[in-house]
Amino acid sequence: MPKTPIEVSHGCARNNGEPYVPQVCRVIDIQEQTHDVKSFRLQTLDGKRPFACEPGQLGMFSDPPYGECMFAVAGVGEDYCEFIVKNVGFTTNHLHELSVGDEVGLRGPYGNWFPYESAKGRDMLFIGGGIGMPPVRAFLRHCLAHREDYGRIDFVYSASTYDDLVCKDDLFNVWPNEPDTHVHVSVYHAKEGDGWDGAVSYTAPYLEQVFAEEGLSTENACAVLCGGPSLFRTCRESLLKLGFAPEDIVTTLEARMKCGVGKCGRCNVGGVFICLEGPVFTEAELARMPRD
Amino acid sequence: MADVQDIIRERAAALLSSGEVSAVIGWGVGRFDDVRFPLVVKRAEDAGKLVFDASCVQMTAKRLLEHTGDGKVALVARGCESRAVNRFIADHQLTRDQVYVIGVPCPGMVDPATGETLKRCAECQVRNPVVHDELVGDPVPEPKPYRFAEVDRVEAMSREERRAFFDEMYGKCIRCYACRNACPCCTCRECFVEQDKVGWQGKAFNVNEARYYGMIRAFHTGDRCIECGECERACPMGLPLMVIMHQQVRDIDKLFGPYEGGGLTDSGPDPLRTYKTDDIEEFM
Amino acid sequence: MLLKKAKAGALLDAIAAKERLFVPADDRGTSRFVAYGAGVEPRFDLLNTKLPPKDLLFPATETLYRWSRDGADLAIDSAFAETDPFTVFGLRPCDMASVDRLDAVFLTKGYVDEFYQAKREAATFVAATCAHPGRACFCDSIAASPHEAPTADVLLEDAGEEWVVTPQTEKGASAVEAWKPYLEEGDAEPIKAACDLKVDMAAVPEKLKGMFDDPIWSDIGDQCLTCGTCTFVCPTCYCFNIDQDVREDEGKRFRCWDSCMFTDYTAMAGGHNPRASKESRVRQRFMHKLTYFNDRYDMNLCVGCGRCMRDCPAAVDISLIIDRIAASEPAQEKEAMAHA
Amino acid sequence: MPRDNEQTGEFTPKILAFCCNWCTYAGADLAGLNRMNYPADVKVLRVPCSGRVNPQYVLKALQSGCDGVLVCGCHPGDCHYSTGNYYAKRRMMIFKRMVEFAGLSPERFQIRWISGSEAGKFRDTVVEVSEQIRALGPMENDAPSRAAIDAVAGTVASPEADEELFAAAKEAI
Repeated sequence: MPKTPIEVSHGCARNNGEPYVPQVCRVIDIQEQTHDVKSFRLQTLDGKRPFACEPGQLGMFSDPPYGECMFAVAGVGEDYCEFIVKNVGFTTNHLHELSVGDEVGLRGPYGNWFPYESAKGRDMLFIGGGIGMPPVRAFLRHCLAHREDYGRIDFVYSASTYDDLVCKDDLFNVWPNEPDTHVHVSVYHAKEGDGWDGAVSYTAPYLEQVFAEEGLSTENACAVLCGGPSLFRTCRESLLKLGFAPEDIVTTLEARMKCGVGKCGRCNVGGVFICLEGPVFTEAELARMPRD
Repeated sequence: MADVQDIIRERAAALLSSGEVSAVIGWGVGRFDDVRFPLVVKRAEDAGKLVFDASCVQMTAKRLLEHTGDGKVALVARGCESRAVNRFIADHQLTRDQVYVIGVPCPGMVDPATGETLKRCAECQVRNPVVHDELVGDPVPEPKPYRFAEVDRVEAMSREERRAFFDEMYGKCIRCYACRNACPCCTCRECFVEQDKVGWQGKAFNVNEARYYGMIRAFHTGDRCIECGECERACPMGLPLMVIMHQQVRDIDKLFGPYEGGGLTDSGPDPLRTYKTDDIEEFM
Repeated sequence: MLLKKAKAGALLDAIAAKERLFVPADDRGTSRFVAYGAGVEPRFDLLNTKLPPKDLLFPATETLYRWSRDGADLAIDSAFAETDPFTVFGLRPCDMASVDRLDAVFLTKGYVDEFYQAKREAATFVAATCAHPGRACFCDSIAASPHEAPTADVLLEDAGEEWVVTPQTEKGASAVEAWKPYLEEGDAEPIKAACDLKVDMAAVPEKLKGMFDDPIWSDIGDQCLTCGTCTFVCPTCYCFNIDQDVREDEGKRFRCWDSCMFTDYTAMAGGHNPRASKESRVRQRFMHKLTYFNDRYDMNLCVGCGRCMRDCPAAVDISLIIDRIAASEPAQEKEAMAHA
Repeated sequence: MPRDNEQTGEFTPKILAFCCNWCTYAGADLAGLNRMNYPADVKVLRVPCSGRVNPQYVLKALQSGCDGVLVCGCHPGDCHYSTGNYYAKRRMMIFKRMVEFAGLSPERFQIRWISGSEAGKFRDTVVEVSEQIRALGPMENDAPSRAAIDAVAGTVASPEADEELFAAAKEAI
């Protein structure tokens, strides 16, 4: 069967009235993922899901009197949107102090999404590192929800230490039990007594190792990548080395964002705005952009 | 000044081709005859692009800090630039051996817009370089003009009028930060206005935020100010920024003096970074 | 139809009696578009005001919404409001061209910015042509002609003592209808001197695509102070920041002008900054103006008004930069030469 | 932000007092122990030393809604860190002159040396500063009058533009 080419849509913006003004949402659930990562479920005040969104899209979270931050939506349920937030700065620090029942602002969804339509029928290789989990998780969950549409699913995930692994429940208990779904986890640094007896490796070499050990093929596969700058660089190189065509590597970018609607000007890579046409691009598209 | 310019070009070419310096900082000519810009020459064959005449309005010393990583850098320095070099050394931004100072006595520059002496030159106290490795041209007389006329004028106003004066000034400020970026005293790796997490500086454009920025910057640099007036010259809105600098210099002189301004030597301590146990007492 | 310049005052009074009117005028040592009223001396002889008219459509600080917190509860109120009609009288063709660019940014590509839209729809633009463009003007070789402003509602062509008045839109036609008592029948020959300064833009957007690593950026970086002057006096620079004012349990979130020249413009939470160097910020500015914007909206983001050249503290000259880009060898040829 | 007393309608200022941990804060503590009465307008912020008070804090407080700022430290010679207050003294003297030069009412920013045993002096200072600020009224009162604006105005563009500036000045502080 000839595979459909991966097509990432970049013209997905839609006007939903007032693009800058958030709706008030209530925090209905908070999970402590690691010492500095928490996940939040948000619901509108009348008990509905804040917005419908596709895997990979973004939401702007605001917590007056603190700031606004853009996050990838990590998952949606019937009546909530979920975000995973790492405590890295001023605003995220305060987001971590939220408790269930607090009200926050949320606007979105922004940006494009993962090409789940054109990826149908493929083997999926997901690669995530540290806090690069949320967008990948959203796509992975989509694939699991439509399990019959996709081939074998592999997820290579790494974090600095065992304690930094996000969504451990999903990683170790939920996803491995899904049909033909294989989760491979490594940590960069093993720590005495943290209970980790798995692989200790950086993501890129681990990816290559998993690829060889599992006998994976790039034939009819699609790779999905999200992580920090150095993981991003090394894994891109590894994937190309393993023989993935640039068209079959799907990535999601991050940038400082303010408006979310392609106006404020700061998140451009060349003539493209990450918040509007992005954040999802194929490697082939990235290669054509300036290295900004 | 034509022969001074020739010597500068000659020396720049010699210093660059001998490899003694990696760059020479001076002035180049823009598209229009009266426009000069800070020019960093890195190859001996480009030395001919350097100019020196009465239109070189910019104080170029701040460029030093961006180029000293690559080796020794030569700076064509008038009185103001040479004081900036001292300033950098005292502030531990440079060591003396990282910079080669081509000193040029300065007769004062002309404002191309008005044809009159540039304001910062009309107030200049030090026309001859205070530090140099070589001197091009003969020292010029230093008339030491009175530089506090504007301070006197504002001081004579009522409190309300002074507030109105500064409201008008800061009301026009567009917070482009040209004054900061041009200033040889503003060498913080991270300026308080960029400390977003602390949030010192609000981002809105209004007289309140501009006043906060303007006054805090003025105070941060007040006891080190070399009175080059480059902030005022660089200001695209033409704000009289030096009035608050001169006012501080005069107060420091009155209270803890004698003090004639920063950058006259390359060592501290600056007046607000030291104390005397018998300092004048105001708050008992 | 003609409007005698000497009689413009009466017309302005009449317009101002009806709606807000903005004219170019001196303002405490600078110049900008100010609200016309008693004591305002319009400066129709100024080619360019120091500050561009963009703040009439896109204010330097604009509140988006207000919020208040009461314990866990949060209330958010949009600050959007309709704008009363107003007239901008005597803006130059380059500034009118800048409005076209702002329109493209704020009104197209998926999202419509309702804050901008409200002001844009309320505005009537009366453009005045430039009989004798200034020395730093180069609009006719980059974006517009100094003698026409196709998107203005009314065009005033400078014929020396008078303007030739031509309505160009429906809004303009009804405006001119109301001006009738102040206009005279007749015709005059508009003065049309060309700009002395010319740039050759033809190959620039394409050439720039291969110049990401060109030494030009470090050369401009050496000269540039990376202050925000050029971006704030630029009539087309539209980048903005979103921030807030907090007073105890309430506050407002506003947007305000920002500059790609500032280090904190792209700094992300956690410290990574993709454009930390001066060189990369300078590159972003000129790439955005001269090629990225073309890709996206099919026009230059520079309208050749010359404000940035005039006010830059370090005399960075965009026309010289365009010249240098136009004169550069395309990247492939350079590589080929290196291999040869 | 309502700052008038709800019962009396009287203006209640907000005054921020930076108090050095070793002397003034102890003095304030002692004033409390001795059940001395002083107005609640003053909010005490404990700092390790008067030398810790960056003049930036003072201006930030005044710009963010305080009507007055008081900086207190040990008497010269008594600093717990031996020299902190000497530095503070020089800095504050120059800074105070600078903000007054820029049109701030001198009463709004004051500096005092108060030792740990001077509970009475602390009380008296707070009473005095509070009364002075009450007399001045809120920070907005520092904004210049129309007459003052006209007196220093350069080229006045338009009454409306000027009105904007005037309104901004009123609103700003």
